[in-house]
Amino acid sequence: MSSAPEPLHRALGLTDSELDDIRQVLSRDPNPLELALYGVMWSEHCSYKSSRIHLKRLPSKGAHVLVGPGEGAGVIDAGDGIGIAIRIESHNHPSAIEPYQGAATGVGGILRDVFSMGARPLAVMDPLFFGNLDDARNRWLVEGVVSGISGYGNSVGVPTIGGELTFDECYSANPLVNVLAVGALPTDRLALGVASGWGNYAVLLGSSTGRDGIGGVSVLASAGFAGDDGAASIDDAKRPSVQVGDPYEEKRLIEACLELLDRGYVVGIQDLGGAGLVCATCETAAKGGVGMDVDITAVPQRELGMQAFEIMTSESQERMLAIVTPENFDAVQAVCDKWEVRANVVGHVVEPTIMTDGTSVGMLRIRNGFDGEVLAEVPASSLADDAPLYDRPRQRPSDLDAVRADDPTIDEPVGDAAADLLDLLVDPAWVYRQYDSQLFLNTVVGPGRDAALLRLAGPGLPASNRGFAISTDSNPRWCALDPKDGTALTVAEGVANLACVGASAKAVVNCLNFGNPEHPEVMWQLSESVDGMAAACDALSLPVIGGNVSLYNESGGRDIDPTPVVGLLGIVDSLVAPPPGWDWNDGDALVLVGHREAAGAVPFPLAGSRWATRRGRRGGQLASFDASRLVSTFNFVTAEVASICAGKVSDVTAVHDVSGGGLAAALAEMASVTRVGVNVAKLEGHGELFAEFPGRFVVATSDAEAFVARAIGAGVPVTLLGTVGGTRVHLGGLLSVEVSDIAARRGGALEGALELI
Amino acid sequence: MARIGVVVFPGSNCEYDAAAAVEQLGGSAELIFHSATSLGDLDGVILPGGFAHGDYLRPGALARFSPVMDAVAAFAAAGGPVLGICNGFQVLTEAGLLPGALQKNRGLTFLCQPTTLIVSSTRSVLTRAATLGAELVVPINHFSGAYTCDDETYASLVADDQIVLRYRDNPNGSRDDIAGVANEAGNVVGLMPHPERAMSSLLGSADGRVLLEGFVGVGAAAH
Amino acid sequence: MNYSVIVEVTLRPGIADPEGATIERALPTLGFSGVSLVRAGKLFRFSIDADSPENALATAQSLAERLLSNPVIEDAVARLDEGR
Amino acid sequence: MNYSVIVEVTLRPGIADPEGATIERALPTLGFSGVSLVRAGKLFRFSIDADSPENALATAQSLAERLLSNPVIEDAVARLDEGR
Ligand SMILES: Nc1ncnc2c1ncn2[C@@H]1O[C@H](COP(=O)(O)OP(=O)(O)O)[C@@H](O)[C@H]1O
Ligand SMILES: [Mg+2]
Repeated sequence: MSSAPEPLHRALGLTDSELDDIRQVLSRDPNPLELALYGVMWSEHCSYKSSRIHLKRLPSKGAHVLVGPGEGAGVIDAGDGIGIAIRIESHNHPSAIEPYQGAATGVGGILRDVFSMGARPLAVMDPLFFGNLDDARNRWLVEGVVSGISGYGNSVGVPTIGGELTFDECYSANPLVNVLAVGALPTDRLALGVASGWGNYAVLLGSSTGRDGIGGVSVLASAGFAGDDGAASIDDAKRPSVQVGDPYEEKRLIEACLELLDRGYVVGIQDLGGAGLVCATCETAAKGGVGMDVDITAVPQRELGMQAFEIMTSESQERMLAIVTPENFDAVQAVCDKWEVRANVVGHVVEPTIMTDGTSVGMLRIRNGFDGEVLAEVPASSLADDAPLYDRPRQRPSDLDAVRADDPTIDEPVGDAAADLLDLLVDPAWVYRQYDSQLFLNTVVGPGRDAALLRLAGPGLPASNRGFAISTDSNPRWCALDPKDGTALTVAEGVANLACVGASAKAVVNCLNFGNPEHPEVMWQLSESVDGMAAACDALSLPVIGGNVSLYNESGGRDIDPTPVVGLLGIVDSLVAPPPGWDWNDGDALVLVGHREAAGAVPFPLAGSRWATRRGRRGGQLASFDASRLVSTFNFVTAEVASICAGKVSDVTAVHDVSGGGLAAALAEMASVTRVGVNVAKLEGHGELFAEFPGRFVVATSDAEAFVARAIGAGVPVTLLGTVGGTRVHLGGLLSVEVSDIAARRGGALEGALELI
Repeated sequence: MARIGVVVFPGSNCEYDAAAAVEQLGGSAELIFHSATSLGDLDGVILPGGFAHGDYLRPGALARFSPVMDAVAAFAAAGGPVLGICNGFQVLTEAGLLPGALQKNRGLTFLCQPTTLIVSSTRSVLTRAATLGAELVVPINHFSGAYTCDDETYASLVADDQIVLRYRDNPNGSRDDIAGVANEAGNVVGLMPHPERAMSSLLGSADGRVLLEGFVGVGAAAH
Repeated sequence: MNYSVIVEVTLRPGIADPEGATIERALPTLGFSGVSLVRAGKLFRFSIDADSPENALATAQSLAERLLSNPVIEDAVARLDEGR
Repeated sequence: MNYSVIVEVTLRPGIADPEGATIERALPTLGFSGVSLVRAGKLFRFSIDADSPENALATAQSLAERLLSNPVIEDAVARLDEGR
C-alpha cells in the first residue's frame, strides 16, 4: 500500500509554516523552482535559523576589526597596511560519507571564503574529531580525512600549520572535520560580496556545473544520520552525488581572482559554497540592494539535461561569482584566459523593482535566456536574510546535577601514575607530517607545538616584520559537563597557546559543532556555550569576527558532546628570532607560571580531564572561568616571549602551557622532544599531575632568580617546580619514567592505534 | 649579478620561495610563465616545487609538454645550469633531461619533515660549493619522491658520479638513498628536498644556502 | 587453485573527474585530436586461491567493493584474467 | 566514427609497488586470505574519433605510451572496449 506522496515543500526540507511565510512574501504560491530556492536558502546550514538569535550575543566589535561576521571571512587590521582574513567551517557530514573528498572540499571551500575577500590564503588548520580507533571504519575515516586535507591543501599550495585531533566514542558515525583558513591582503585590496551598478555583469568563474551535491546543505548538513552505522544508513534516494574537489582548478582560480582584484577589475566578488549559484546571486544582490537576472542557459554545464533547480543549487566546487562592469569584461576574460579559468556572464545586475507600496525590492529572476522566459522571481533578500528565526526550546539536561555530582576528583582510585601518563600521550606528527607546513617561507613555528607562528609575508603584501599566530582549541569533555564555563575555558586555552609563541590575541572565530537542535538539551548547550564564549571574549577584549554552526551531529538519536571549536588569531609585533619552544637545557630551573590551583571549589579538579575520561569517568565539577586570574599571567608570558621574538637576549629557554593531560603531560612532552629529563620535588598528589585548567605555563629558565623577580614585578604568581636534567621524568615522588620510554610511547601511539605499525 | 629564471607552470607553488632565495643570495630572479617559448638571456633556470598541472596523471607528466620545456632542453644542451626542485625534479625526469623516475613514497603518504642530506658528489652546479661528505639539514615535502631507475641506469649514475645528494635516513624508499642526481655534464640537477626552505635559522635551517649559493654562483661566473 | 583476477575501479557516472578532464584539456596541445570523455580510474591485479572460478570471482568482487573502492563514488568490477 | 578505448597502465615487472604491497598486508585483518601478488595500476577510458578500429587503436596505443605511462617504470596497453 502506498501512502500519499509527500508534499514538495516538505521533501525540500521546508515546514508547513515556512511555506506560509513564502506565500506571504510572494503574495502567491511559489512554483516548484522557487520552492527549491527557498528550500536550500532557508536550510539550517545556510540560514542559521536555529542559532542566529544566540550568535547575536557574541561581541564582534573592535577598533582593529575591518570586517566582522557576515562576509566570507572576518578581517582585522594587522598594521603595516596588511589585513588578515580568517574563517572556520565544518565539513562533517560530507566527510562521514566520503572522507577523502569530504575533507578535501572542506579545504577548498574555506579557502574560497578567504580569497573572496582579496586575501591570499597563507595557512590552513584542521581540528578533527573521530570515534575510537579500535573500530575499522573509524580508522578508515581518519586515513581518508587526513589524506584528503593533505591531497587538497598541499596541491592548492597553502600550508596546513596545525589543528587538533580528538578521539571519542560520540563521534563514531559522525566525525567532525573543521577547517580554518587565514589569508593576508594589502588593506586596499579588500573586496566584498556586494553586487552594485545596474547593467553590471555577474561573471561565473571556474569549474563547470554538474549535479554534485544537489541539496547538499539541506539533506546532509541539516539533518542527522538515520542509523548508528553512518553512511550505510543514509537513504539511497536522498544520497546526493558527492562533491569532488579539484585543487588544481582552485589554485588557478586563486591566482586569477587575486590578479583581477589587484588590477581593480571587479566591483564585488563572492564564492559559491553551500547552495551554489542561488546563494551567491541572492546574497550579493541583497547586500547591494539591487536585482539580478540570472540566465541558466549561460551557466557552463558538465552534464546533459540539467534542470533549472539543479543548475541553481548545485554545489560543484571551485567556482566564484564576480561582479564586473561591461567595460572591464574583456580585460577580465584575458586574465582568466592566462590562468586557464573559465569566465561566463551568467547574470545581469538590474534595477530594484518598485512595489505598489513604494518600497524598492531587488528581485532575483531566474530566466531561460536573458530575454527568455522568467522561471522564478523572488525578492533576493527574502532568500538571503528573511528565513524564519527560531528560538527553539531549551532545557538543562535533567541528569546534569547527577553527572556533576559523580566527581572523579573525590573517589577515583589513584592507580599507577606512570602507566596513566604513558597512556595519555599522543604525538599527532603522523597527521601533520602529511601536510606541507612550510610553503611561502613563513613558518617559524609549525605544527606540533602550542600555536603556529608565521611571518606576516606573502606574494604581493607590503613588507613587514610582524608575525601572526593561530591556535585552534576545543574540549568536548569540559563542555559536556558545563558548556558555559567549558567554552570560556577553551577560549582561555587558545589565548594561552598564543602566549607561548609571544602573540597577543586579536580575534576569535568559532565553529559550533552540536547535536540535533530539535532536542531542547542541545539548544541549551548551544546557548550556554555562546554565553561562555561571549563572557570570555568580553573579559579578554576579543572580538568574534566569524564562525560557523554545524548542527544535527548525531547518530542513532545520540547527540555528540557539545564541541565548540575556537580559533584564535594573534599578532607578534616584531618577529626576527624564533620563540623558545619546548627545548629546555640540562641545568635549567623549572618554574610554573600562573595560579597553581584552579578557580572554584576544587584546587586540582580531575573532572573532564583526559585522565578521568580514560577511566570511563565523565562526571564532576569543572574549574570555573575567572578572567581576573588569567589576564596578567597571559600578558606576562606573551611579553617575555615576544621580547625574544624581537631579538632580545633572555634567560627563558622553554615555554609550554599546561593543557590536555595536565602538568604531567606538559612536562613529558617537553622531555620527549628534548630528550632531557626533569626532576620536580613536590606536587599535591595525582590531582596536580593530571588536572586540566588553563592559565598555567611551564617555563624553563637559565636564571631562576631574575625570572622570578620579573614575574613578581608583573604581579604574576610563580612556583619553583624543580630542575631540568637526567634521563628520567621524576614527578614529586608520584611517578618516574625514562625519557626514552615516554618518547617511544608518545611517538608510536597514533600509528599503533591506526594499526600502521 | 646572476639572472635566474624561475619557471611557473599552472599549479607551481614554490616559485616565489625559489625567487626569494635567489635574491637573498644576490642573484636576480625572473618568473617565466610556462607558455614562454624562449628563455631570453638567462644565466640559470630553476624549475620550482609545486603541483604543475595538479600532478594529474603523474607528477611532471603534463608539465613536460609545456611550450617552455623545449627552451629549457635547448638551454640545458648548451650547458646552461638547470635546477629542478621537488616537482621540478619530477618534470626533468619526465622530460628525459635527467635519468630515472620518482615513485610514490614507500609509506604511501605525503611527507613534510626535515631530512639530513649527505653531499655525495661536488661535480654539479648545485653541489660545487659544498664539501664532499658534508651533512646538510634540508626539508622534504613530497608524495612521489622515491627515486627509481633500472640497474643499468644506476650503474652509469655511479660510474659517472651523478648521484649528488643522498639521505642519511632514507625517508621515502629511494634507491640507494638518492635525494638528488645530475646529468652526465653536471649542469642539470634535480633533487627532492627543498634547499630554498633552508635559508635561515629563523625557519629552522640555513643549510640550503651552500647549495643555492653554488647554483647562483655558476650563473654569476658566466658574466 | 590460484586464479588471476583484475579489478577495475572507476568513478560512478556523474561524479566529477578532474584528472580525466585535465588530461583531456591537455591533449590537443600534444597533437592528439578527437579524444573525448576521458575518465581516469584504478586497476588492480592479484592472485586468489579458491576452489572454483566462481568463488575466486566472488571473493574478488567483495574485496573490490569493501577495500579497493568507496561505493559512494566508485564502481568496482572484478573479472578473471583469462590471459593468465 | 567514435571508438571506446581502455588503456591499462601497470608497473613494469621488477619495479617496486608499495601500494600493492600495502593492500596485500592489510588483507588478512579484513578477513581475506589467500590473496597474493597484488599489483596496483591505472586505468583510462576515453573515446576516439577515427575512421577504423585499427586507427583508433593505433592512436590510443601511441597516447598510452607517450603520455599515459612513464616508460621508465610502466607498461601501457590499449584495447578497444568491446562492451560499448
Ligand atoms: N589534525 C591536526 N593537523 C595538524 N596539526 C595538528 C593536528 N592535531 C594536532 N596538531 C598539532 O599538534 C599540536 C598539539 O595539539 P594540541 O594537543 O591540541 O595542542 P594544545 O594542547 O597546545 O592546544 C599543535 O601544534 C597542533 O596544531
Ligand atoms: Mg598548548
